[in-house]
Amino acid sequence: MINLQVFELVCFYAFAVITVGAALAVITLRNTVHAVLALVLTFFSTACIWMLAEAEFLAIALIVVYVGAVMVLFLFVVMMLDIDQEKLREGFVKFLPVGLIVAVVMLVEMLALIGVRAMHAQAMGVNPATAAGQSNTAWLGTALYTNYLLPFEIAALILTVGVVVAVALTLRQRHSAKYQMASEQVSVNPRDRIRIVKMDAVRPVEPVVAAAPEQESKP
Amino acid sequence: MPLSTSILLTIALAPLVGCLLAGFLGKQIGRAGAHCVTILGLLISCGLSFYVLYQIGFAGAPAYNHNLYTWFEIGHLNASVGFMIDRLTAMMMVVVTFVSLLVHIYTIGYMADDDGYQRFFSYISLFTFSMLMLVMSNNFLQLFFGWEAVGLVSYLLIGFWYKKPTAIFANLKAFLVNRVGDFGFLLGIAAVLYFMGTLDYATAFAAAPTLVGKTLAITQGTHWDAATVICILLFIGAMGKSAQVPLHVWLPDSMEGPTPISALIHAATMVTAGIFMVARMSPFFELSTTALSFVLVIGATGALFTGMIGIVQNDIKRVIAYSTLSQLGYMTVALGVSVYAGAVFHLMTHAFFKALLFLGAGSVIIAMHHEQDMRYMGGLRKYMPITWITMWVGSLALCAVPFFSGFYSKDAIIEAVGESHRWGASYAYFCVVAGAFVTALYTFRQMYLTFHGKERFTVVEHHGHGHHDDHGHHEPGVLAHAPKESPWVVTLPLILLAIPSALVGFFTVKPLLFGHWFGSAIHVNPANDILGEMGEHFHGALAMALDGFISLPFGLVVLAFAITTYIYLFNPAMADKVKSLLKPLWTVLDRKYWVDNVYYALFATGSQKLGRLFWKAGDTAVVDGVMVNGSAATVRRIAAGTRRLQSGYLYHYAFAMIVGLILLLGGYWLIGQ
Amino acid sequence: MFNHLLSLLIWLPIIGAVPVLLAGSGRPNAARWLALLFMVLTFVVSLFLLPQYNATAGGMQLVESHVWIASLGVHYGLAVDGISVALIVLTTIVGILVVVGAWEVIKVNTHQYMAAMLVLEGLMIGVFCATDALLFYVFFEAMLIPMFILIGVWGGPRRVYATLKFFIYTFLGSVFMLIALMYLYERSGTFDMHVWASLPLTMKEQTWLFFGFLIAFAIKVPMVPVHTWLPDAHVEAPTGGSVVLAAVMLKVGTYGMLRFILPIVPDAGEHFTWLIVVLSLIAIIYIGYVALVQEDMKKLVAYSSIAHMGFVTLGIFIAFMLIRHDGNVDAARLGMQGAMVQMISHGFVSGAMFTCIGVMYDRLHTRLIKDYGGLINVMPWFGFFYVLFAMANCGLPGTSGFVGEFMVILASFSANPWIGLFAAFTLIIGAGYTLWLVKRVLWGQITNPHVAEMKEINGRETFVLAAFAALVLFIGIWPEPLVHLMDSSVTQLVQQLAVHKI
Amino acid sequence: MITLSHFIVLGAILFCIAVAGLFINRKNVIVLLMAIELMLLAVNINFVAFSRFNHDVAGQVFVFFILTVAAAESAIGLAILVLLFRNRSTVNVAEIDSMKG
Amino acid sequence: MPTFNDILVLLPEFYLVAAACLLLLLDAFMKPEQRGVLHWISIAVLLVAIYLVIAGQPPETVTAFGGMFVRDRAAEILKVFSLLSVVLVFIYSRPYLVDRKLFQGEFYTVMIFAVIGVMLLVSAGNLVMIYLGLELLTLSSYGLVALNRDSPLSSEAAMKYFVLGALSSGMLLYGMSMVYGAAGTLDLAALHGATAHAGMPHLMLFGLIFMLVGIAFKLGAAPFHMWIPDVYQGASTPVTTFIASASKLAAFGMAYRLLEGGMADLAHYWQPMLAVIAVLSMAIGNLVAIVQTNLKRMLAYSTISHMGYLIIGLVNAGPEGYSAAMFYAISYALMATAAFGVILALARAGFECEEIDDFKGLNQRSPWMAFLMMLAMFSLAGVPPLYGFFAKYLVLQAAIDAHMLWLAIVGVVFAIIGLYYYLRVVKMMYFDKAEEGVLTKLQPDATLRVVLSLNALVLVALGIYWGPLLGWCKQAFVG
Repeated sequence: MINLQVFELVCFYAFAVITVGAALAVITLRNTVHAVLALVLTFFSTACIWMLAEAEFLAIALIVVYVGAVMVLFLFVVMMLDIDQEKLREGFVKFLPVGLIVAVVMLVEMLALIGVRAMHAQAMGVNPATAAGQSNTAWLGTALYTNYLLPFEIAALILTVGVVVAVALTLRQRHSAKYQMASEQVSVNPRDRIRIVKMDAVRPVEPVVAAAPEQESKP
Repeated sequence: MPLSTSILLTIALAPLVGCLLAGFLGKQIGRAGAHCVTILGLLISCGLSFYVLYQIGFAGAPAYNHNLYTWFEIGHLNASVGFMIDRLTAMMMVVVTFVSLLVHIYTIGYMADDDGYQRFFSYISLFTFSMLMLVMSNNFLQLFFGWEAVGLVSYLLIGFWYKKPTAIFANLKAFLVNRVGDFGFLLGIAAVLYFMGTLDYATAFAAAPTLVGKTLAITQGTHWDAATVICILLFIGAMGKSAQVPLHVWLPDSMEGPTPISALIHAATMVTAGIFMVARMSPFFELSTTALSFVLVIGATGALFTGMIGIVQNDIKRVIAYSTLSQLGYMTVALGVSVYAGAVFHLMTHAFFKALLFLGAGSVIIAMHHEQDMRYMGGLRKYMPITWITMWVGSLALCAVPFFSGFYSKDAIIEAVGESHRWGASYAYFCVVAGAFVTALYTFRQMYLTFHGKERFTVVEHHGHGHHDDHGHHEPGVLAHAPKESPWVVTLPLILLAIPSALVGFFTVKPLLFGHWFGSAIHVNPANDILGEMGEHFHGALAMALDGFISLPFGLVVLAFAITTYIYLFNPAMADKVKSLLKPLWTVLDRKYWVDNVYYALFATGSQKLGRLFWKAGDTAVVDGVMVNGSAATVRRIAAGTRRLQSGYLYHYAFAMIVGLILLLGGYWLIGQ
Repeated sequence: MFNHLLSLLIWLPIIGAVPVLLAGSGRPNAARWLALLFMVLTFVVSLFLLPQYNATAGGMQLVESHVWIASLGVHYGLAVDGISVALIVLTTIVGILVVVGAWEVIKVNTHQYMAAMLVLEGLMIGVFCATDALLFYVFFEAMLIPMFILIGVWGGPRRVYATLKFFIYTFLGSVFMLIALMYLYERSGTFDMHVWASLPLTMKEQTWLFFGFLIAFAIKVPMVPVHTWLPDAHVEAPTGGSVVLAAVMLKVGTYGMLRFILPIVPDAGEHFTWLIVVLSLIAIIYIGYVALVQEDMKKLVAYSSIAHMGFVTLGIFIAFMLIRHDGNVDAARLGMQGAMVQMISHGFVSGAMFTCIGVMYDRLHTRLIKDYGGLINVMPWFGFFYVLFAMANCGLPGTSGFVGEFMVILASFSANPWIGLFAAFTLIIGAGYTLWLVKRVLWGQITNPHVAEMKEINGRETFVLAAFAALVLFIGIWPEPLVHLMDSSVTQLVQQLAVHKI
Repeated sequence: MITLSHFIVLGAILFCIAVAGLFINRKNVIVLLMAIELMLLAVNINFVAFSRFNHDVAGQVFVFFILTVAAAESAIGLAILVLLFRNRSTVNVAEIDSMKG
Repeated sequence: MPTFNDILVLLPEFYLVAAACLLLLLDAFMKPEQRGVLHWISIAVLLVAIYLVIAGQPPETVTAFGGMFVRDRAAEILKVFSLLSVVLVFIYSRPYLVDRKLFQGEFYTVMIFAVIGVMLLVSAGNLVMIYLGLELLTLSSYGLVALNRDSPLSSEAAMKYFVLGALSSGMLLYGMSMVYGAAGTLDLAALHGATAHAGMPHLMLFGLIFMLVGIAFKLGAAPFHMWIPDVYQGASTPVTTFIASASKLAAFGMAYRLLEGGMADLAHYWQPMLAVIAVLSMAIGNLVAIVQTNLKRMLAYSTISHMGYLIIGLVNAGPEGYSAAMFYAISYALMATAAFGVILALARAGFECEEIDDFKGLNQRSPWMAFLMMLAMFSLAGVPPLYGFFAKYLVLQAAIDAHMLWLAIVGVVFAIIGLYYYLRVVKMMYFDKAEEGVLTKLQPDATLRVVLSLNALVLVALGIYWGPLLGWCKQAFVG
């Protein structure tokens, strides 16, 4: 048993280090594509940590939803926008010390206030799903479709809004694009295309007499 | 027969009606209409005043004291408008309405060509009304009303020729200097109210003895005698109105006004209001010898030193004006030695002869086409004999030559001062005696310069130049027409005034001075009753006049007469010699002791400087600059600074949020520990 | 009708503003006549107050009280005492004169001008009627809006600065009063000023409340050193605005003192009487000197307003000294009554002075003294009125300006001779700045050729000035009706002063 | 033995990194979006841990919703990003400052 | 399990969801020329929703879906006014949208989604519901801000809004996770009495602080206000109006739910924190507004300061304070719709009328609009007898009631500073002459004019007679 606990701990630390390292990489890497990939790594290792916490469904969902969908979207956008990498580095180093200090101060404050040391004694206890005699997924599902039905519906609404807004913002009729409109081509009227104009055979001479003397008077 | 309210009301209101008619309907009723209604009003008023005088003074009617209506009533304090008519009042009413009536008549001639004819009549009628309200009042409030109202009219009349820069300067000056006096006067009234709890004369006078021993806490440790405080404050009012040193500076300048009002207001009536007031307040003044000494010294100083200025004046009206100052000083001196009756007596005689002198001077001025400088006159007696004679009557009265009315009043005052043992009396005695000499000097000098000697003007006939110039723009000493005697409307008042100037003293000296004619109207402590002592040596007006010939003052008058006669009749060059000989003294007098200059620098310029300092440093710089606009600017600066926090950069925004979070956490952390 | 007389007085002009506004900019004459109609109606209604109000009985009369905000216990409470009646009538009279005075002068957006005036009048009457503190505050503040517009739209070149300064300054003061009101509400659970009058408060509370009220009212009055908005506002305001501002709005400040400081925090009031007295005396003397050197006529009169209002505050607070230290009830009443009379009188006198300046401004379009001179040559009738009002301004007996000053000086002297002495300085300084102004404007030769072209006042202007003159003279010659109207109310106020609340 | 604090500390560290990423970042907006994802991840770790610790399903349900919402949020965020790029031709945070003050 | 009754409780919300989806479909199948109908349908939909909210109002508080959803008086009032403000936004924005070729179905549907978010948020009985309601609202709002697709400012604003909004959601969630960890429940009612686990005494408070950040952000209180000016300015004016009105009501609702519903036990901890936030908001909002030249941006800073005042009401942490704050939120919503309504009424294609200078001389050109704007400005400034004054008055009174006299004093001091910039707008309209070339013509839309007039006049009406509204607000919290 001890070995298992130790193993879990080692695993936790390993994944935690990867998570933190990858997270740091996300915010520091020059190349945005690399950063996205680092984020993928963060998610991945976090999913593993959640496995350790026996939240299997969420761990899988994280990978499926994030790594599978969201991150791909990110990558897609990054590629699409073709961002100038080098220019974006300016100023980073200058503000780094201040940023670091603030971040560290915040971390210290948070940890101090949370009372990490007191929490250290708090074991995680038995898995509640197991205790209920269910798998994690069933346990979660039951709650989701009973007590949390209303939030669940609202989440659906939010996704709808997400779709509507995303479409409304990005869908664009390109006025410059040229399409063939078959129906219009077919229903065209010959008179719209050709106009027969009757013209005089000889062009009438324009009266330029008035302007002539002026020109002559010039030396 | 007791006086009826309606008669008194008529006396007061008749001039007011005249004033309103002439003032508001001036255009409609025309020039003649204006002088008719006002003179009619005055006639009524004057006639009834004589009736009142008769009733009160000779027919034994009781004194009248009734309220007309309540001005306001707060708790126990009742301020009313009402009349108190006793002998003092009655006498004043006669003097006022009589002189005023004559001045009205005189004005017809004097102002004949002036554009503001109706306005002038309106003003002088208004003045008469105001003066009557002043003298007829039965309480301090109404007294103050009249007091200020005559000041207002004086202001309007001095500035009657409002285009003249000097006139409008003089009227402002007159009003302001008077206001200084009023300032004290008002405080005096306040003190009366504080100690007496009433503004009514009768009640206040009755309660006057209770003032004894009362004090007013000036500072923590200083307590002043109540009566002294009241009297000095009231007297400050009198100093303003009656042009006592050092508030005398306005009176000479007031000569910028037309001559009739110089006669009426600045000689006969208004300026004597202060004297009247102090006499009226005698129950108070008798309580404080300190205050009386103060009055005495002030009066004496004025009597001598302002008179001296008269010697060096060249403007015919200014000489008389300084003479007025000096005579007012005499009256004040009389008040100071508790000879109230003497003061009032001199007030009356002075009213006649000084009005006469002014009107005479006016007559001369008409003749000289509004030239007032005596250096361009001379030898006028042959052109205007009536004026010449009447002026001499007035001058002799002024110089207190026995038998003339001025003699009786002035000599009595000089004698009373000599008798008095009050603090300052010896100084006053010196002043009044020396003053007699000075009076004679400037009076005879004036008469000689004006009517005698060589003619110092030339007559150049101008044709087609008919416009009447009352501003003296023309070349000095050049006249368009030869001087001629004034019309009857001018000379009649002169004659009518010359009679009392000569005679009134002889007939009234006994009752007024020694006969206790005023009765309870004037209160004198037995201990201060100098007149009573003098009365024991009084053996009739004739004897008094005869005694007068051998008195020191008359000797001085004769001396002065001799000197002036020599200089101005026989040796005109001497005048300049004397002048250069006494150059320093002459300068001092010519510059009027620099009082005007000091005042101007101190009060006019000083106030402006102070005001500008307050305005610029206080209001503009400190209050507005620092407090108001300063705080606005500070807010704006802070705003401009704070605005920069909103840099537009997303990371700054995020940073601000994080900092906010950290601070909240930190705050809680600190507090939580 | 008499049950709702006060409501009628307040709302008649405010509702009247609607048709005036509807007249639109295209029909200025309709707007003028309508405005005049409503002003006159209001005036007539206000006249009913005089017989309806029982001056002998005193106290708050013609009471109207309806629940306004039930959950807070706020009432729509109206009532008047003698002082209110006097001020209301003052307001309605000034209202008419202002409308007539602006008849041809306001050419742009006449309907808005008239409507603003009507609204302003209603709100001012509301201030004088309110017995509920919150209602009072609402009227007190709402007044600012129309005045802000009046100055800002029809004012002079620096009107924006002036009107903003006016608004913010006044607002600054009143919000502190709001805090004080809220505190009192917390203490008492009501906004009824009558209840507050008998609410016991500790000295510390009273002190804070005192300063809360003081800053609001001192700015409104205005007292030194928070007075600088007034000259600016006056200078830039259109004539009508200046008239209303000086004639009525300043009184709201002193009226507020009567209604709040005196009954509610009398002990603090007593304790700080010295402060008010000193500030009042500074107003009288210091401001007098400042007025002396002004180059702009309106500014001069504005400063003189401050000085005159100094008498009002002096009169009110001298009563504290008299009653608490000396127990001199009569003198206290005299001082207080003097302050009241001075309020009314200053309303007419300053209104008239500003009207005069407006008359000149309409002709020459300048307010600088140096541009004038010798006006009497071309406008003698105007000169007559001008001198009359100038004399009233420097407190000449026989004019209303004298009565209040006289009473206050007398009362101050009773409290302390030195206070009386300093107060009496106004006789000299007041005369100095006023008559010097008259000298430079009215007298003398005409130096500016444009002055020579100035026309004598027309019938409309004569009417306004004559009305002012009549009122000024009436109060000056016979103040007893006015005094009697306010006497019992003043007596009650003075009695309240004597009550210790700690 | 893995205790609650392990998760919470990890969550806190991730949170701080995400926060730091938001304001240290001077590059493109995409990184900001990613930092936000990180932050949500930190929150999720907390919830998972507390859910386990509290023997309560609510935490994990919450995580489920957060994941859902975060997906929609990313979609909208990226849509806005695209829009921004179209309009401004840049996604550099240092250049997006046309509104300030 | 949910019953039919639960659904009845949520009838207005469900109805709106259905209606929104229908609108979405309608929009998709409608010819562009006929889209005008959508406008009226949307308004009708919302009006019906208002009716449903009012009509279905249960006599006392009811909960549905196992406490997920709370329907009480406070929620009803907030919903009614949110819906009302969206109706106003629709009415005001039609000409604006048509002019700018922004008139599309998405605007209406997304905004209805947003208001559904508001309704859910103010009725939330569970942290999950708070989060989801909030996200529904904010995600829609991001979309709305960005909807003006060709405007660089809009997309910049949307980006800023999005990133900061997500950050604040992150913080809120982090706080929720901590609270959950401490209390072991997400239910607000259960949280109310929950005690923290032994050994982790600070956890709950720690979570509270993070949640406060979320609340403050949503309200737009300093120092979490940075998004407000940029979003107000960048978003198209109709959207700004929405964010300033319904969104603020929602923020108040959320604050109320979290603070009173969940964290009332910790009131004495969050009171001082909120007080500090209130002071900062009033200071920054009022100060920086002074130097603005863009009216929308100025109003944004004014929002910040107003939220400071609203928070003063919350600081009271009692029924009086909440009712005052709600009163304030309603007042702000109405004032903001009126102010932005005037901007919308004056804007035309190519002319946003959002610079303060654009209002110069408005009184000459359109006196009625100037008058309405003046009412809005004075109301915002808190000058009686307008509604805004009484709102301010009540929150200040609440501060005094909570023995925080100093807070009330700070409040009034900043009110004075704030006065200046409102007056400046009035000054521009009334005192200045119109600049050459700026020819503001009033939108000819009669509905807009009538409704806008009503909207502004309500500020006067509610200023004169605000008793009933206050009564409702009080009822909502007293019991």
